[in-house]
Amino acid sequence: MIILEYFLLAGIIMCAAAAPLCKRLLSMVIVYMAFSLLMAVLWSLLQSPDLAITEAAVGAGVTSILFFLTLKKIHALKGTRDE
Amino acid sequence: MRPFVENFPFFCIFLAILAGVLSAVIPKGRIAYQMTLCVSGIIAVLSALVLDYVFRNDLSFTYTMGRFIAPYGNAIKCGPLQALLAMAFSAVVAMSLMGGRRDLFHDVLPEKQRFYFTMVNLLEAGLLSLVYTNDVFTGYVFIEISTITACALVMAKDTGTNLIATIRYLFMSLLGSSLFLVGLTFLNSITGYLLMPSLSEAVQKVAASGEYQVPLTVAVGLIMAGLGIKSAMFPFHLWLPDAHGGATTASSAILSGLVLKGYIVLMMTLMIRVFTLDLMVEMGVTNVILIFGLLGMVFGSLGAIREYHVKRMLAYSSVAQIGYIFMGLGLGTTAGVVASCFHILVHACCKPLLFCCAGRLSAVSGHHRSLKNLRGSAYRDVGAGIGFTVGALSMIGIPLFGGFVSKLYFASASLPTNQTALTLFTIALSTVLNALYYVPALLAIWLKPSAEDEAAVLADATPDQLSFDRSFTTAATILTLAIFVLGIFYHPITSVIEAGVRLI
Amino acid sequence: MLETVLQNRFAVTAVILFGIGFTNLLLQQNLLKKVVGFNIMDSAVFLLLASLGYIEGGIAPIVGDRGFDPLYINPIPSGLVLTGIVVSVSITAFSLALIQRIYRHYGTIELRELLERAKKEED
Amino acid sequence: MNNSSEKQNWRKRIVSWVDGDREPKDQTLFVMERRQPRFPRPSEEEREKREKSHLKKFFNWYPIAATIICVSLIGILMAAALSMPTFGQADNPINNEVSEHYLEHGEEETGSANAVTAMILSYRGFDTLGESCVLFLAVVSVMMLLLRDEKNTDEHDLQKMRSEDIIAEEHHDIILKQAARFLVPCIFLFAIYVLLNGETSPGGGFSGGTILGAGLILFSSAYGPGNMRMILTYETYSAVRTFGLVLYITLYGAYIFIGANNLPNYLEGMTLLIDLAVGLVVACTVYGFYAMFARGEI
Repeated sequence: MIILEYFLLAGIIMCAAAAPLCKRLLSMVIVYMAFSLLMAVLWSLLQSPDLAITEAAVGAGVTSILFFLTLKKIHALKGTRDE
Repeated sequence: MRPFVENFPFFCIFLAILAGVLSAVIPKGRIAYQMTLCVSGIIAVLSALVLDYVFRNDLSFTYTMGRFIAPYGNAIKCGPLQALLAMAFSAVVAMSLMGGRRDLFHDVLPEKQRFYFTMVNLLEAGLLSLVYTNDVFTGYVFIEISTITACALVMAKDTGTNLIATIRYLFMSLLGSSLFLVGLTFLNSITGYLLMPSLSEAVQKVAASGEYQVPLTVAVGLIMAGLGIKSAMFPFHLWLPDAHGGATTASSAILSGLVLKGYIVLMMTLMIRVFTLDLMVEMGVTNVILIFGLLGMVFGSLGAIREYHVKRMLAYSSVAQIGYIFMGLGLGTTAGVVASCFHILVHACCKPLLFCCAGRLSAVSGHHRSLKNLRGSAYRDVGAGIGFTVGALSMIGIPLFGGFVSKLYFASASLPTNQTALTLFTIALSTVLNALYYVPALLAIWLKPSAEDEAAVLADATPDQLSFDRSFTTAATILTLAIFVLGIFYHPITSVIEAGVRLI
Repeated sequence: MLETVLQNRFAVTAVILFGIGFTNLLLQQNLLKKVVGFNIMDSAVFLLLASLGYIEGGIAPIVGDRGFDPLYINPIPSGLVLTGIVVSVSITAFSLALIQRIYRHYGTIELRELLERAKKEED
Repeated sequence: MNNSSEKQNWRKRIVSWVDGDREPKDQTLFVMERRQPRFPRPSEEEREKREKSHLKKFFNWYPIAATIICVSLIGILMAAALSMPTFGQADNPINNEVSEHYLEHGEEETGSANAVTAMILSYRGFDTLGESCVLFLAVVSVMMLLLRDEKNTDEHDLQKMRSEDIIAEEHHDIILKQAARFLVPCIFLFAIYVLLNGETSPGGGFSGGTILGAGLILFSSAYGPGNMRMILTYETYSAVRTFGLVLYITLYGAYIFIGANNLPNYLEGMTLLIDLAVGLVVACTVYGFYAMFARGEI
């Protein structure tokens, strides 16, 4: 269990460091989504299921949708009908 | 069964929230405006009743939010100081709205005006909660409410520069509130409480035991830094001139006059009620605040001297005045805190008056903002000219005006401390600097321009803007009277503040 | 030293995350990256806060008749973090909407360019 | 004659001082005149150049200052984190009588077995009210920015949106539609389960409301805004949102009033109602974000 914890913590730090370094904004948002999901897992490890549910629904779900819609509006998504 | 009057603070907060929620569905902006004025008036009256009750009985009471007593449930605490500030804040909100009424309906799109009033109402609720709260985490939530509403007020004018100013303001505020939350986390980890009275006991215990000294220091530092960033303490003031200078008149008045003060009041409450002044002096926090306050007084004025855009000049002047308030807190004595509270009141009256008058003066000059184009505008609306003069003289610190009394109190508060010479010198320097930018501004608005200049300026003004503005004149008259009251009959007010600081 | 780091691993991770987020919020010029930085920073604070309430061997604080008296974790930090997450989402939505409008107006979301344009516009 | 010209001169001086147009020639008249002109009048290019260099200077020192601040902040925080109470110990200061009280008496005092729900809805309900206000404020400010008006939308945008709608009508996304037909009822059911079950299991108003909002988003993106408007117009949307919040505020206000005045408890079991109201507010907020971001209208 403790090994899993270390892996998760390292993964979270890696995601957090990688996200803003991505050149493409789309990859940044996807890495940030992964960060949120890892956070949700970590919270269920910390015995806070309420937080895990909320983080998975809000952090990884709603926030990502909002980010994607913003990317579409600022023409940062390649391959959409805007371009 | 507690006396019924003790319910009023809670009624005020909920009334403001309810008004905010309802004004989002009112179809017409004007009706929402009337409702906001009514609600602010009711809150001011209720707070006045509370003030009468607490001051006459010389008490402060804790009002549990729910059935659960401290430390299990939320609570708010009300004493003379809180009631006085709540009364002043809600009255000033109403006056700012009245003073900037015409600009507001001109700058904000008609279908978005109701949203603007939602923001104003909820901002008022946020400010009241910041004043009344007895729980640090409630403080955090309402800080966030104030942040969002303040940003929304800045961007309500909806021009490009406004949007950029808003996003800078937003990022800076987020930084501040995140630091505040980290500070709270550390504090919570070593004490385990969130309600201020129990937190205070636990902090004293921790400080006495010597264990966890590092987290305690870091927590105090982060909380103060977070609130300092949000209230534009000197090195963190760069966002302020754009945000306050570019917004619509009513927003600038509310933001400069009240929002910054809300955070400072919370900071003051934390300093006295939770950490106690002795501990703050011992940890050296007060000295840091004092230095930043003094620097802010000088550099804010220097920034204002270089400005020729009248609203940005006033915004820089706010930085300097915030510096005065921090200086009072930084003296680390009760007298200093009293002087700061008095200055909060004075500035809450002066700055909205100045912003409203500046807005009105630039409206009668065809919405030109630079001082050069405002030349002679005082003759086009004498009320605005007189209001601007009174506000400016009070800011400089001429006797009979409110600003003089607060400077007097600052000076006398600095006498028993170690930093007397430094403080007095900075007050004198800052007064000179204040005069250096307010006197030219006054001369500019009262000197007659040459005929062709005036014609060029007036070509941009519509007759609609030049016509008499009743709501503005009412607001300006009331605020001017308030400044004179603060300057002449200051003694009862300071005795209320002294009782309030004692019972905080 | 190492033992302390390993014991307080959640706090240490949270501080590192906070540092990453804070640095991005201050140093990135791209507004969207700033928003992501802010989100990371807030998550870090929540991680720190949530780890305070954990007790070794505790279970989620859902009280029920289990026939024995288990050790529960501290419910207070969880509740606070729940509030914090919702606040942070609201602010993210607000700032993203602002970024959309700024892009519409100026056609860029690089802060440096924006400041230069705004200065020009003001004159 | 002479006197009046001198007066003119004097006036001119003040005017130029006020405007900061140029340095006055005679410096003995006013002491204050010695300061720099407050209104320098450089030529256009010169001014632009100066602005640019000013900004450049700002951008040059800014990263250095920011890096210093970041590094020192991380150092300070790390020092604090390492001297904090050890992780996971039961005798840490945070595990005091407050949390014990919540765990031991939470169920009998508030009627909910989940201590977290009990805490956020009853013990510290005022925070939660503030949190709902934050959500409401966020959606209102997003509407302030993105709700279509003459400033943020022009004919071109409307045309593009219409053509996109037409394309979406013509090319049925069959996978999305079939999946949505199956998923949407499930999501709604799950949301209602989480919403109603928040008292005894993880979940409650916030999670349930978010899931409900996600269901609405899925429905809207699968069947298009036209079908969505059949079940949710702008008027119903704002009515539901206002109803949820007003219900919450009045219920909670009554609850506080009763509790603080030690009146008999008339509101037994109102946690469920409050939970439902919170769920409504959150669902409306989440869907409102989506609609505003995607189309600028509900």
